[in-house]
Amino acid sequence: MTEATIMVAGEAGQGVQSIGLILSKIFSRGGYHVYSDQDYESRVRGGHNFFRIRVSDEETGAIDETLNVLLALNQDSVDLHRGELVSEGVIICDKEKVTGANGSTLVAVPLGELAEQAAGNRIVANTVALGACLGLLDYKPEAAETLLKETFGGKAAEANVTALHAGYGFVRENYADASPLQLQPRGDQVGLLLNGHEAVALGAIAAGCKFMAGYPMTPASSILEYMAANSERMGLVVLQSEDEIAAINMTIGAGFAGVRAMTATSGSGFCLMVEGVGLAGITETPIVVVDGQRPGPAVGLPTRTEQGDLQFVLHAHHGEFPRAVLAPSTVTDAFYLTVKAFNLAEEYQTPVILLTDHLLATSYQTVPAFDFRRVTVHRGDLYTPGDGNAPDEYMRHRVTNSGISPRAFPGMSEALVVTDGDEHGEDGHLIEDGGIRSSQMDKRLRKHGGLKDEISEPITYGAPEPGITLVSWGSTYGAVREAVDLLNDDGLRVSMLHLSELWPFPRDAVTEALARGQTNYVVESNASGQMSRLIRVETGIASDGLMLKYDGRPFTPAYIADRVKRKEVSPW
Amino acid sequence: MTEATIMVAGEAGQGVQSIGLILSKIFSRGGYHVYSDQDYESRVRGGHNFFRIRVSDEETGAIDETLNVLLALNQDSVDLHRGELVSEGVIICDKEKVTGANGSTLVAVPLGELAEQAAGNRIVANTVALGACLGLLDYKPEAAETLLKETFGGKAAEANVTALHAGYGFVRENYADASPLQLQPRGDQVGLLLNGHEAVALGAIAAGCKFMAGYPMTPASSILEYMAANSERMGLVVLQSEDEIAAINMTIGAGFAGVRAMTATSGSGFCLMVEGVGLAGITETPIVVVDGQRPGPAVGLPTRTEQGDLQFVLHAHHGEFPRAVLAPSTVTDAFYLTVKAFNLAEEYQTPVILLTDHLLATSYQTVPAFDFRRVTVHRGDLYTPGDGNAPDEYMRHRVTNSGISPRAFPGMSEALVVTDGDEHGEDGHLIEDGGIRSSQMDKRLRKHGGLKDEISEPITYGAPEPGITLVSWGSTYGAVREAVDLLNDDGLRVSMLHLSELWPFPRDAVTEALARGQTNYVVESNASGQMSRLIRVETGIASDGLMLKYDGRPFTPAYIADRVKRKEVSPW
Amino acid sequence: MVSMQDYAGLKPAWCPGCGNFGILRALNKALVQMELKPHEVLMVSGIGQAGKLPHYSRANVFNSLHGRALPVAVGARIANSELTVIVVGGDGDGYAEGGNHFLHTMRRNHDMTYLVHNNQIYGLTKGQASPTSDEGFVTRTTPEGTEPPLIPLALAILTGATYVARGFAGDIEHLSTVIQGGIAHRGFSLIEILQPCVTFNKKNTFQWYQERVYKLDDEKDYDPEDKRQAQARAEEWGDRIPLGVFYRHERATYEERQPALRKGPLVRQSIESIQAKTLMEEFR
Amino acid sequence: MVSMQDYAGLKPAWCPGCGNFGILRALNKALVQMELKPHEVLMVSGIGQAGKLPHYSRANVFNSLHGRALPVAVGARIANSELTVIVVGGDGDGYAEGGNHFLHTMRRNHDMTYLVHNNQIYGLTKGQASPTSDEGFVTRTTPEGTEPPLIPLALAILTGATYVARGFAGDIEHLSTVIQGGIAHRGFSLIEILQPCVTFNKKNTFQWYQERVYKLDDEKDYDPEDKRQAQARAEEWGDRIPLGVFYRHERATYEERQPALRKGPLVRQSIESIQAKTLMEEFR
Ligand SMILES: Cc1ncc(C[n+]2csc(CCOP(=O)(O)OP(=O)(O)O)c2C)c(N)n1
Ligand SMILES: Cc1ncc(C[n+]2csc(CCOP(=O)(O)OP(=O)(O)O)c2C)c(N)n1
Ligand code: SF4
Ligand code: SF4
Ligand SMILES: [Mg+2]
Ligand SMILES: [Mg+2]
Repeated sequence: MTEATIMVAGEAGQGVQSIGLILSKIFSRGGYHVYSDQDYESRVRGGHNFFRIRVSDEETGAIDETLNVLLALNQDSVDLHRGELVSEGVIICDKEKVTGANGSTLVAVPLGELAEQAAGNRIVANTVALGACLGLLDYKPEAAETLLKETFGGKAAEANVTALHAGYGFVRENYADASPLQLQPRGDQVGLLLNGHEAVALGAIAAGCKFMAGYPMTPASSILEYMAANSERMGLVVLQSEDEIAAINMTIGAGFAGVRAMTATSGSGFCLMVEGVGLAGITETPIVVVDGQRPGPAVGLPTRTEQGDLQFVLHAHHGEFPRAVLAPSTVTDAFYLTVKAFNLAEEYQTPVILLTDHLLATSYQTVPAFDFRRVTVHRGDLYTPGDGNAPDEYMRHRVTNSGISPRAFPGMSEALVVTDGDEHGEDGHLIEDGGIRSSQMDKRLRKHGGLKDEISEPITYGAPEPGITLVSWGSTYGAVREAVDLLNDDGLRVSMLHLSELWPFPRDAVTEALARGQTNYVVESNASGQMSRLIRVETGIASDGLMLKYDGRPFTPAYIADRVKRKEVSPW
Repeated sequence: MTEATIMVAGEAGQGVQSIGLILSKIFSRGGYHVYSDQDYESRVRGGHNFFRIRVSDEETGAIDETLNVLLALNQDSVDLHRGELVSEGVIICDKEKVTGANGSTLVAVPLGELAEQAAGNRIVANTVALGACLGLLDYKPEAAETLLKETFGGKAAEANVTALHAGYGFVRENYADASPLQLQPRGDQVGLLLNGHEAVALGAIAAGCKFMAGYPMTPASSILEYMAANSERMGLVVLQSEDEIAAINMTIGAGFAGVRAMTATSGSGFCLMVEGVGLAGITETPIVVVDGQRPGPAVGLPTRTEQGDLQFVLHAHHGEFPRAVLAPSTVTDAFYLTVKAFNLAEEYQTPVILLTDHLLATSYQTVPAFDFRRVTVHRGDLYTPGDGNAPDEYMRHRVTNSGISPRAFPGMSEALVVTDGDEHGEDGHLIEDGGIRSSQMDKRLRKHGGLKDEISEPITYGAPEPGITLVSWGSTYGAVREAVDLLNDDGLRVSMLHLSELWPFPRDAVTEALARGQTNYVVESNASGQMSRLIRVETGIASDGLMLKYDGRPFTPAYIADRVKRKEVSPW
Repeated sequence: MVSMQDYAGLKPAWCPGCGNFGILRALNKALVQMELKPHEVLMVSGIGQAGKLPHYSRANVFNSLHGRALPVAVGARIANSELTVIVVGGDGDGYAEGGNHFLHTMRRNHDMTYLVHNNQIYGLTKGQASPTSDEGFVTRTTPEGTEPPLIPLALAILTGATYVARGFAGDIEHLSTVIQGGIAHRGFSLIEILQPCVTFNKKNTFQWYQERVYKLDDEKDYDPEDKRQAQARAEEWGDRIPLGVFYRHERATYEERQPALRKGPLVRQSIESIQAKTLMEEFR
Repeated sequence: MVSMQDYAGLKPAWCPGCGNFGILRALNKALVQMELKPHEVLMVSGIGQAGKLPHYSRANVFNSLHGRALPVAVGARIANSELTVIVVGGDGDGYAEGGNHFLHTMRRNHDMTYLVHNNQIYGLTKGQASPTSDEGFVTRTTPEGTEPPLIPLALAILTGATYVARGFAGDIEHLSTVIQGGIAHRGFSLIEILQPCVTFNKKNTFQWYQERVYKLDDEKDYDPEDKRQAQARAEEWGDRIPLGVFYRHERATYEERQPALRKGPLVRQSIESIQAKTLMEEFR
């Protein structure tokens, strides 16, 4: 197995992200599996950022804490991350900005100088760095050339290609043996390279979402921005609204009028959307809401990750109505679950919440190309005029056994479509009667039963008769799965029980899976063990230990494996 | 035991509420225990309203479904409620408006005519009706006279008193024997007569609340209005804000600046306050928020009752922070728990939610006068300058063992008070560091431990070794308690386990109490058994049955007893 | 042929004598005279006495949340730009809870007609202050009297509404004409309607308004295309209160600016086989 | 004696060259010149680049939520009417998310000074459209260009702010004077500040503003007490952009209207023995 982890680090504004992304793409195109995460502050220039790229010839879904190469754009980066290097790790740095690395192997490249020499412009210094990195790994620069040409047009492309070669050449010449680790293109690209929110946006477009309203908020803005960038091409309307309240209510208006619609936000914005979520519930309007979690409460840590909104999105809104909550585990999952979200929303005429987080949103992953045959559109029960369906008998909220009332769209037939955020009768007009109220509540809640059957079973992995089962959900999938491998390699019998479709809760499957193991630890990025509480209320089973992390930084496989071995978990 | 239930019924605008309230007061002043509930539509005129008064010489905290007297202001009222009369029950009606009562005893009073004759004005017809009702019960009209004089000044008082006697005299003359039931003033007034939200408002003022911001919403407006009406006298500032978001953030601003402050709303408004609740959580600002529940989702049934917000207020907001949730059970409880809410909020520097509902808010109850010796003010840990407390060393969010950092108020000393809705360090300034983040989270969450010790044990009542335990919370207290009596009288061994202080959850006490019984049924006004889920997650104990009601109407003792006997509960 | 009967809905639950009756009639008349069929119309309302109106007319209806009628209408109108969208709400709904949407919906000039029933009070919740209550008005929540009111029509002219008018519930003919103008107008129309609340507002009664209103139509030289004039009239409130069209202006609507809508309403576009594969290929 | 050193806070995390540096300096200068001590000042801010300012000055600080600085400030000011309250936020914070509070806080005329750093873009979230982005401005979320902007100063004059001014981050002296005027003013002061965002707004740069700004002070006959004149200038935006005090007006502040505050700040009133018993007796 060939594997390397490369970190690009520096100040915000130095181009950490763009170097990191280009490197990720180069390796992905070279046939490697790539997983890259990002760490940055809530500021635009300065501070400290890094972009970590794990390159492997095997599938990977998490980052490794140890580094083979550190591409340090300033002295801080050396000081902060030197300790993460493996013993034979190498630091590539800007000769002008880094003065020392105290013992580590240092490949000091005069980035600016080389840029100036090669392209007459210091602006391409980052591309020199890129070349240097490839030089160090002895990785053929052809793929990088192509990529630079695609990224920059005309003259700029040329300058960048020259810069690339300058960096590459410099390192090959002066530091050919600095790195014991070498990478070569493996062959054809495995699939795509994209991050979780790109996958969500792509999934939404593929599913027929035609309208998105949203208000910018990290990490959800990326969805809005991707949709906006492609709006003209794909025939979408994308509206940046005055606030999140407007966003969700616009989404509801569009859903009511018959168009697949969504909005996306993070915790604070979701708070403001709660009333709208309930409005969608009682008016039985299909909407998809993405909550991209980040550490709370309130503003919290805007550019970090957390899984702290689970109980909130399950219970957001006064009163009761059915909903589905899906928490994609991987980039692939993000795509397909988004499609599923739109189908469930329309089939069950109720809000569906996609619970992502900063980690999933911003981490890039190599994944197989999406299979568009699996993208099918299910619009649910629709009203068709004629044949015993006289328009003047149409009732939007007709009581049915399934709880699902055929939808008509306003203006699309002579049937009048009437709904109300007040309790209403079958015809949608407001009522005071207790009996009608109960029958409409019952009707709506019956949809929970149908939804329940749509939920896929959780994923189990690892030892079939485990001593320890690690329970996890959402974006921690990759880290936990790899931790299971590490632990089983170490001779422990460990399995994973992982949920991405959280609500309606797959009660039986979880009960059964937990019954197979002896001890269960729940691993989640929050402080109160929210999944563990959900399991308890649904199955009665208490966790034997909680592995909680809420410093805003992601779990890594080694972190988890280590703590499991040392039984370092907190009690229920 | 003397007991009677009187219903006043008619259209909105006919004065149902004012007759009902005056009758309630008369009996309360006459030494009876009164419990009155109201039923009205979300409209200002027309439709159908009623006001039910239960009068008893024993304490009572719930309504009785059967009526002794129906004071019907229109034909609809007769048609709708005739069936609720006991066999010897009597209908008093307006001779001009009611045409028949099909078999029931009818006391037809020419209200308008008598009003005109007596006072020269049809406007006092309602007071004639009042008199008629007292006449029927042979209840001495002196107390009513005093009350009318207090209510109306000068000339109007006179007219009303005359009208009262006209009604009284007419019935005594023509229908002296119509009612087998008679009531006489018993002696001195037992205590106060007020509703739950009046008690909350009074409690808030007594506790030193000096600022309230709110946006009107049924049933919470009554708190805002009571506070406003008394603002000048009591030195309060009461601000009707542009929306609920403003209301909670103003409350936070005042709490931060050192003033006890609150806001009140219902579900929809609470939705809009969620982000603010979290802001109070992370900035450690004391606030009290009243959520007066009504049936949801969304607008739902604006003038009805429900207990559908429990899980919502427990989990409202992304991320995690300590909070307390108190759900008063009675009018008395509403007063004392409001005082407690202000103390907890300041001692633990975190939001406290008072969970009331439409039933508690609008039902009047005779209660013992509040004991002001029990109203003590605990402001918690305050910063005092001097003596090793140099102002320039003050840090608002200092990490302590208890999690409580001494509060300073801006401008009240030279200490600068700095806080932030972003994650912050001890000094209140924003941070990016994971370690500081964790230490502030830990510090805040430690306050949960302290809060837990402040929570009173739930109330147990009834059979000591019960076959069936009825579990309830909040405003259903009176109905469940009386149902327990009815059931025990019928030879069943039934007990009640009732919670008014819901969070931090009194886990041990509930576990223990449930262990004493065989079967437990949870009784709550919602559709998903929210308390039952809370008990399950906290204790692992599943309910043996759920008695749920979500038609917007309150439980009555007979309804509960009947269903327990028939084991008519839904499964967990 | 469309008739008043086509727009006969549920029996109103308003107080007898309430100004809302006149508004309902004026609206229905306008729709009939414009020969719009009920199914071509979508009425979106907020919560309040005004917000109940759509139940008492007959059309497609979305009775939404307090303060949120505008964004719901915006979403629906974007989804189906063939719908005639009428938004209905009260003064509290529109200018307090919904104040932010009010500003921004006008700015974007969505093509819809917004009727604000301005009774200068909260009717449904029984008599609290409104952002349009006259200064010093004493209500249950403002014992010291209310703050100076917002001036919605002036806000509208300033902020980008392209048809700004006022009607009076006591003058159904005139109101109906003003509403027709608003519906016919391409762009955002704000029609504020003086609506006596006979139960809770004992100051601004039918008579109070009657004594003060005059019609801009009757003012010679009044030009609704003149923004300065319009702003000055919009701020007029007191002994004389103008009725009619204050301001009219042509500019591109939000919907017209959307490339995606050039192919027709979104709701008519098939979503069964979206060509998203090309997008995917960009992630190679 | 108060010195600039007293107002030295944390090292700013803004981009080098950002207009916010000038604003910070101008504010600190104003506070020093007015001899206000840090502990007498409360700075309340929203979320955004602008919202971070209080951390980089030195005073009491409540850095609140995006869009909610005004209501937090209102509550704090009512609680302690001795505090000098300065509210700080960006254009998105104040006019989009916080639009409703903007309107109503001005209407009530709370005594505080509101600094809006108007960079016509969302800085902290990296370059989306703002309600003040120039029409047709292309951003990450508006590929077809933005809608016509709000006109905040005109809204303020219309809605009841009693001191309405504009400064420019590139003219610290003038800005500092305008801020002093706002703080000294009794009532709600809105000070909009032209603040170049050197990273995301490549249109409205220092130079762009520099070429357009002029001072109302230099206009003879300009009278900031004349509302009509003020409104006209507030709508001026393009080749010429006015700076200075547009409008100044005296009227009672919210706090002055509250009977409860006549006895002094709420926070100074003891709450240990409230006389609520008399209220209770009314329920007999
Ligand atoms: C979020 C929210 N806040 C408050 C309410 C309660 N509420 C219902 S109607 C209303 C105000 C009614 O006043 P207005 O909008 O002027 O309408 P009117 O009844 O006068 O026509 C309020 C505050 C609500 N339903 N939802
Ligand atoms: C409720 C909520 N929505 C969105 C955000 C994300 N957010 C943070 S700052 C900001 C906008 C920044 O723009 P502006 O207010 O103009 O301030 P600037 O950074 O330009 O100074 C947004 C949308 C948030 N923190 N909270
Ligand atoms: S309360 Fe006022 S607005 Fe409401 S229906 Fe009655 S009169 Fe009309
Ligand atoms: S992004 Fe713009 S507003 Fe923010 S600090 Fe940088 S230059 Fe200033
Ligand atoms: Mg109104
Ligand atoms: Mg900005």
